[in-house]
Amino acid sequence: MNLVDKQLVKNKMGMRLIRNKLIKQLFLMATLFAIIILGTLLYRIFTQGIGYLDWEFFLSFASRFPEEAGIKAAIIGSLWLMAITAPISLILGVGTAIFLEEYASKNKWTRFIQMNISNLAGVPSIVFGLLGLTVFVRLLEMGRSIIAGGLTMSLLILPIIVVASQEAIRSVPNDQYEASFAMGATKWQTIRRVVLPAAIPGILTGGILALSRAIGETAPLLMIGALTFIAYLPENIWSGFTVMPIQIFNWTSRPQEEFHYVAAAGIIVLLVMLLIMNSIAVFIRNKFSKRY
Amino acid sequence: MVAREQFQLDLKDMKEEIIQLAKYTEAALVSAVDALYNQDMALAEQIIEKDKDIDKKELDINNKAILLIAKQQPVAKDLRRLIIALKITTDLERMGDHAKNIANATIELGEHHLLTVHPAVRDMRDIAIEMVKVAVNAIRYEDISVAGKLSGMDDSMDNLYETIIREMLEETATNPEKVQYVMQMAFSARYIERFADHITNIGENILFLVKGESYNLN
Amino acid sequence: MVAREQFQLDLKDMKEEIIQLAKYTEAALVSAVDALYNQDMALAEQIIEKDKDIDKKELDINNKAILLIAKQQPVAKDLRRLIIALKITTDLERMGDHAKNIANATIELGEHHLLTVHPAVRDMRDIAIEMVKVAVNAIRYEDISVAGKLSGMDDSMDNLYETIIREMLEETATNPEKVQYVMQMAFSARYIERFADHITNIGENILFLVKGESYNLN
Amino acid sequence: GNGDGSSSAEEEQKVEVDGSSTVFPIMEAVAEEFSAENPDVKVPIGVSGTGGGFEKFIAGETDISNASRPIKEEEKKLLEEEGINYTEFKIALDGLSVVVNKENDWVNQLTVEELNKMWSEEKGVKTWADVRDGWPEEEIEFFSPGADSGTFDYFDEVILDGAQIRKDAALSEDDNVLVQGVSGTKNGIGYFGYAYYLENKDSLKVVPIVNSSGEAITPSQETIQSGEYEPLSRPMFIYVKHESLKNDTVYNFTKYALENAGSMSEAVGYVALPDSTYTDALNKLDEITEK
Amino acid sequence: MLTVERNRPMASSISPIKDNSIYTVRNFNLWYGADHALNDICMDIPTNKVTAIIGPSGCGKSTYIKALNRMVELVPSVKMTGSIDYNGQNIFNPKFKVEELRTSVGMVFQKPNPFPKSIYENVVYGPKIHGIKKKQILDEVVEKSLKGAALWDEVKDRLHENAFGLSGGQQQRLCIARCLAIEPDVILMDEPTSALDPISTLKVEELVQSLKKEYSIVIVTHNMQQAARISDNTAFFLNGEVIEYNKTDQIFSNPTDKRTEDYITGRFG
Amino acid sequence: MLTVERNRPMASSISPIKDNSIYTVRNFNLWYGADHALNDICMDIPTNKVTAIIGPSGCGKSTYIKALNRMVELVPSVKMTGSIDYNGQNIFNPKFKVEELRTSVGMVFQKPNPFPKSIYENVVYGPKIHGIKKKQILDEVVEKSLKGAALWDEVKDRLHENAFGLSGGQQQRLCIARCLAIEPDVILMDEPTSALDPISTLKVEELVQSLKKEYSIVIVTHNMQQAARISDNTAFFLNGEVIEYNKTDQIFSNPTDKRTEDYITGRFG
Amino acid sequence: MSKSVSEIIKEKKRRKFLPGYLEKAAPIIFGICAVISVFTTVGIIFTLVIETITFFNRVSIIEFITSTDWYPFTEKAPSYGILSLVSGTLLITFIAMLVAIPVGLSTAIYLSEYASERARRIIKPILEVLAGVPTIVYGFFALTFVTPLLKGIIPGLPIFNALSPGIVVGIMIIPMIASLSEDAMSSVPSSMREGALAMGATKLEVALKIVLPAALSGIIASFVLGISRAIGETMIVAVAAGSTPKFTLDVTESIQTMTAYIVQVSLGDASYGSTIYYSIYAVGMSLFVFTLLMNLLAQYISRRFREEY
Ligand SMILES: Nc1ncnc2c1ncn2[C@@H]1O[C@H](COP(=O)(O)OP(=O)(O)OP(=O)(O)O)[C@@H](O)[C@H]1O
Ligand SMILES: Nc1ncnc2c1ncn2[C@@H]1O[C@H](COP(=O)(O)OP(=O)(O)OP(=O)(O)O)[C@@H](O)[C@H]1O
Ligand SMILES: [Mg+2]
Ligand SMILES: [Mg+2]
Ligand SMILES: O=P([O-])([O-])[O-]
Repeated sequence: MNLVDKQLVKNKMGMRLIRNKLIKQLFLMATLFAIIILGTLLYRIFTQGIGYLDWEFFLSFASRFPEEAGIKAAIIGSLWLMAITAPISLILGVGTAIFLEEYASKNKWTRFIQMNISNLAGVPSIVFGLLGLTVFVRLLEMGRSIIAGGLTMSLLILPIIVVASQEAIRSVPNDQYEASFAMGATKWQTIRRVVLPAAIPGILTGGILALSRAIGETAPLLMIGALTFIAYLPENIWSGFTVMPIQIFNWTSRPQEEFHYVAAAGIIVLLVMLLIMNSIAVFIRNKFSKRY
Repeated sequence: MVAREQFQLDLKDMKEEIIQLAKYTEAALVSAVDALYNQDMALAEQIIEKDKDIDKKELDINNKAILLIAKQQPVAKDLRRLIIALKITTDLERMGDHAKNIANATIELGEHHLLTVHPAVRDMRDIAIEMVKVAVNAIRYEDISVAGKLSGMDDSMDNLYETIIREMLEETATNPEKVQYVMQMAFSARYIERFADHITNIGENILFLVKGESYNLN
Repeated sequence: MVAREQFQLDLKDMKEEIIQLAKYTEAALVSAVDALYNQDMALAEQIIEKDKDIDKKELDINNKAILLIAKQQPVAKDLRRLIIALKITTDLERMGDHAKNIANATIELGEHHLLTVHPAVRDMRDIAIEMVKVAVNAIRYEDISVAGKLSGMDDSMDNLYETIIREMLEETATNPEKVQYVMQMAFSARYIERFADHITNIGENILFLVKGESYNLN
Repeated sequence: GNGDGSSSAEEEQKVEVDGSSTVFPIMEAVAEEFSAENPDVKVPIGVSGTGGGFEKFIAGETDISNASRPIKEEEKKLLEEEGINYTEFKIALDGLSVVVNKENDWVNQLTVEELNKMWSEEKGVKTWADVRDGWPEEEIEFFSPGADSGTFDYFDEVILDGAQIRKDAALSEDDNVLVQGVSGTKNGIGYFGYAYYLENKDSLKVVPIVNSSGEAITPSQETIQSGEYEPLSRPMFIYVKHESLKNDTVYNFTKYALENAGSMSEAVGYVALPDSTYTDALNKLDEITEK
Repeated sequence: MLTVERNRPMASSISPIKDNSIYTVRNFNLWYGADHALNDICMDIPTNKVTAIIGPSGCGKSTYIKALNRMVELVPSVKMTGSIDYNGQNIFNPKFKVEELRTSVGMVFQKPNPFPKSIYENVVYGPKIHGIKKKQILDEVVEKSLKGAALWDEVKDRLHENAFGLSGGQQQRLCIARCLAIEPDVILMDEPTSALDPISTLKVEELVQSLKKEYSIVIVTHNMQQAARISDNTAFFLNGEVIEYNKTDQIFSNPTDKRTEDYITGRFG
Repeated sequence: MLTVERNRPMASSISPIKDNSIYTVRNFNLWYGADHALNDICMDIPTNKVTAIIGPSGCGKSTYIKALNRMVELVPSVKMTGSIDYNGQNIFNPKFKVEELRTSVGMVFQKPNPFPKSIYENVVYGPKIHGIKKKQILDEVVEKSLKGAALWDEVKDRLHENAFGLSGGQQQRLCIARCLAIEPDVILMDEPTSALDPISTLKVEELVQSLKKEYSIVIVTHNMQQAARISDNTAFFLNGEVIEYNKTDQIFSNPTDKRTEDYITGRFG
Repeated sequence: MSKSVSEIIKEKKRRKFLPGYLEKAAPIIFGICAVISVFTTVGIIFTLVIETITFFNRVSIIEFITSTDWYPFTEKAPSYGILSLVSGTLLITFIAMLVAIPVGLSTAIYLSEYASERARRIIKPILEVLAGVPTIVYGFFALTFVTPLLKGIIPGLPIFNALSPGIVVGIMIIPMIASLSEDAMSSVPSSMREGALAMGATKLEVALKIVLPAALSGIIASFVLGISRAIGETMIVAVAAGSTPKFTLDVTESIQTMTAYIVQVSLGDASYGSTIYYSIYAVGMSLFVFTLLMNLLAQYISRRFREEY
């Protein structure tokens, strides 16, 4: 008894193959669509901005003359901000991930924390801006300082880092723990010497991607009132600061068209910075990713 | 759950073949003794011819057993089953040889000799055949209680043999010219006695199969 | 790379033990024939006693071979090595039995009988001993060219045996009162002949080991 | 006057400025120049909007608050509550420019009434013909700065008297976006700061507005400064905290700002006040600090 | 790309039996990049028999059976010469559709890989993609295939539970059932029991033996006893070459080639 | 929690030999939640012998050897009664530190699980966590352990390469070396070759046999032939009970219990 | 070796105390880290709730939830009906997802199932760059490139409309959806693909019937993140959608979203302490509740559709 009609199967084959081919083209077009848009965008930005992109641009502060305007303060401000955000968010994020994955017993509380974190990951950045303004700037009287901005940003990307770190820690196979425990290692020794080293690529990749989100964020910093013009470099974490996206935002809203080109130059710098960070992430991913 | 069905079947087949072979040897012995009594040269020739089949059969079972060992990695009882298959067939083949030897003796004695075969030879044959039957049951049911009987039967066989030899020698003393014939006759009795010994070996093998230890029933 | 070192060692040990056993049987035969010639009852007794060792040794090797099969899942030649170990030891044990049988015959003949042992029995013994040596080499080197020789030697053995039997029967014809003695003597010759047959079996086994097919050298 | 105060040594040389984004370019220019002359002084400027600026001013976080509208009553009250004394200085003028598309060849001037009619929610103007007979019967599209900007506030107050602006107006926080809107829409009309018009002169057509004396005035440096361009010319302010002025740095900066506000505002596209206003302001400053 | 490179005299090991062959492989070579993974394979695979392929790790067993249903092409760097005829047709012929080939040549993998769907859905996946939609036929297919894979009794009451709830051995038999559902002629199995425990292994082995009545089976295994137990013919591969191809009984009792003997007795190269 | 529940007469299977025992297990019971996984185990494990544990999947083999170094406690729901004495000391005694136990009882797992570090770092992991820092000592430890695990010659020129570059069998021997580095007295192995190909398996088996001179080894395997090949004594587990514990030769040639026989001959339950 | 390793170890054991403390301290330290994340939420809620309460003291909560008029800036009769902001937000989100899901998913399928390893290695980072472009850039892209383009297709399309920024928000989240979905799809074990291919399935059938369902929970997660981003997106909308709160589902109209409103006010003139000032917290609160519900829904869905492998 044959249930499968071989002839029918054969007949249908042609149609299936054609459909496969056609839809593949469709998928390819979708992919190209995104790439073409990116190309258009980049083309527009580069043609506008490249003329303003010279050494001076990196070495000057903002100015009322488009030709003299530079991005120095913003770059340094962004770097300062990252210097606060990176360690804080990484320490908190990885710590939380370790707690949830390694120490917490699987009860209601951990589930609550877990849900809380995945929910935070979806909260709009502007809401974090409100939080930063109320808590750090006002309540804790930090003012519009790097530390206030850094903390706000840290909280913003904390959930992303926690999730990425959890993922990385979880992907360390169980047999690695067993191997370590079986040699008489304690829990903390196991985490420090086995789990973290194995998870570090995943954590760093997630961390860098999160930071590159932070470095491009405008809205929350606008909310806490980051500065726009400063003609000096921040000295400590209590200093005021500006960052690249704010500077770019400011330039784009100027009446003079030349400033729009300056903004484009700023965007190029920001993009290059992002590109570098992404490449580092990719590099880490490729170089250190271990197959188990 | 019954696992390794194929293997089980193979083992069962092998057992049947061994029993078959035992039956062949039994038949050979019966014919051989008949030929001896009846001075039936043709039958004797036939027995000699048929022994080749027994030899072939032995080889066959042997090869199968070895193949099964190679392919099925048997251990414990399964392994012993195959090992004793090798041993029992060797014994059976020798038993066949002994029947053939009797047939040879019959031919050696030739037709129309006047010697009467000692009637107890028939008794020996009967015991031997009884023993084969017992052995076949022991093989079939892997039953050591049955196998144990063989030892006793072999004893009576040995007694019979000694009686026969003694009586024949006495006869020789009175009929020296018959010496050659008596010798053949004695050899024939000896063959049946050896036949029984081999059956006893089969019994030992069954004991080994079941208990996992080697015994000496002789 | 040599793998399964332990198994290799075990196989080598086993081979040595088989050779050892072969040497025992050889010694037993030599002694048995000596005892027969010299009517040395003490020696005969000793041989009968020593046969128990041979039996034990056989069992020993047997068990080891079975254990190795159970534990090492051998196939192909490795498996055949173990299978023939089983078979060769059976043959060797039988060879020991035959030496014992000669010793028994010696005892049966008793001291101070006047019968001279047929001198060719010595020749038979020599051939048998030569055959054992050949077989040992065949075993040791797994050498079929050597094993092949056994067939020819066995033929001369058979010839000798027939000559002896014939001559002895002739003698009996002249000395009818010696019939019982002659019979024992004939049996003894027969034992040596069987001894050689078993050696031939060993040769067959070596052929089987090397070629993977069964041969009949008889 | 340069710092003679003995206190300047320990006080930080920093002036905190925040507030309106409209005023920002002027103060940025001032700060840029001031910093060039006084490299040790830090003048950070934020753009929290006029409202946000006052919020910080009230919280005592800033020394100077930029505003594109005068301070409101509730803000005054809060400052009072906090015990903060301050002075308001006008620093420049902006002429809200009403613009139409380049292809629009019928609108040559508008009166305040017409503007009112056009922009009110209630009056139901749909097409140009509804505004003035003879104009084409084409639907007008309105562009306006976002409802929370000083510019909108001022326009709403001056033209609509605080009434609801028409709901179908396209609002945008970014004046550049409005420029795009009007220059890209044939029947578009919009208004925004003078600087945005100046920068986009070539792609827009500015509409002369009939002032209270009945003259149709085109916004320009002169007409705005002289006050002829009204009522759509509005002042811009800075509010300075008295307490801060005790600090020489703040005082110096304020002084510098008032001295240079005129030229700086022109440089970034606004209009300077008459010189006298600045002189008065400087006097007032000295009064406050009793110097 | 795929041409018969040369016509060397056919080795004696091409076919252990004179029966019909479902596959005829001639002078087949395969490279992964520059790595010559299969070297001049000539081999006939008989119909309705179990053909085992044994050999040390990396000798090309998997590569070979993946070539038989052209799954090996999924590796981008693969290059091939020589011919593989399936039922007399060259499978590399451009007219020969790979999907059709794979429809009549089923494959079972080393690790059970059921889809994360219900048992029922797993089995009907094949028929469904091939356009069989009638519920009634599908139901029949499921029952027949699961029975064929000796799994029906164990799962008939939970056909709609997720297949991942089954034990490893059951999963593997489900994969076999899935494969039977499209009624292939050949089943290729790549170490189908190496991830299973001994009981499950025995069950799958028995299944394989019962399947050969209706299917031609090629099974890769590095469990030599398994090859010995269940196959009719065995090919021994070494470094991408067929060293010996013969009746299984022969291979395991008396191989012709020293290397085969070394391998099966556990002595290796 | 851990008390000797009752004192049943000692079964004859407690110890197959009269030698010294390194472990003395008495009336040991273990539950996973309500699931009674080990039932009244009494078993002495002799010093410097290889003790194999066989039994069908799920019979509690892994559970048992994980109990021997208290790794089983990592499962939260575990409850135990009875006693396990290691060198005469009850390992559940609160004074007995689990880390110390695990230091002198090494463990090797089913799947080779080297750390993703260099070969060198893998071996010195144990000594390092136990506070040994001197480079010179560590170097010696590495050489000695790798030699002990019969791996030194294969890796001595690439000690600082990543351990993941090794083959499966080499990885498993590295894990053994890692375990030897802290000089344990006992090595527990849970199916150490089930993930390996036959060659690697044989190598590890040979290693195990050579290690028993210095270490007491307990090896879980469901490859019965492996147990037969390498162990001195074998325990057969079924449903959490020790059915038979005896000399390996005895178990594989002539087991006492019908169930043992059924299992080893592949007939199961 | 002078002393055996096991002896050294025993000696060290006797002398060490510190690890014990570290061992005990570690979970506490990490626990504190975890609690901070909870505090973040508490902080957000606290911040929002306090100011929102003040707001609702002035404006009826009923009006806030039910009214469709949002005219906070008129001095005479300001109305606070969040629905128009919500509708704006939803409109943008809906358009964005309409663009991003098909394109992003198609891209993911293409990359994971069809593209060569090389193509994937090149295209994925390119897409990630697309995700990193500052949103303000996208805003102007929408206004000066996409809107005129759309005008060509829809004559009479106003310069500010929901459609153009919606599309561009969609474009902005394509990389996110493509990249995350691709991750989810390529982590489906290849054994499953092989299983299907070996039965004669075409790549399309493998992709749609095997890989997609198996990766569904990851894919849904990427949608959720995409939707969250679309809801939370500020700058693009602020630039290109105008700032006219309107309760409408007409994509050609100018609208305002919740986020755009918050930015508008925080950069604007409204005075501190005014109702408008507090309204941004109320809107923020709504936004938070909105995303919370979204996430809960998403978690439910992804649990429901998870296919374990
Ligand atoms: N995708 C691949 N790319 C490159 N080389 C490969 C690939 N797959 C296999 N090889 C190489 O081809 C050779 C044969 O591999 P194959 O997987 O066929 O071996 P195998 O006999 O199946 O081994 P195993 O028993 O380990 O499964 C090996 O040298 C292997 O390294
Ligand atoms: N972590 C656990 N939680 C609950 N039950 C478990 C756990 N681990 C094992 N079990 C149960 O305990 C019993 C014994 O399991 P164990 O892993 O010891 O078996 P095993 O003999 O090692 O089997 P295998 O040969 O499959 O490794 C099984 O019934 C199993 O389901
Ligand atoms: Mg393979
Ligand atoms: Mg286990
Ligand atoms: O920034 P504003 O000038 O509109 O307050």
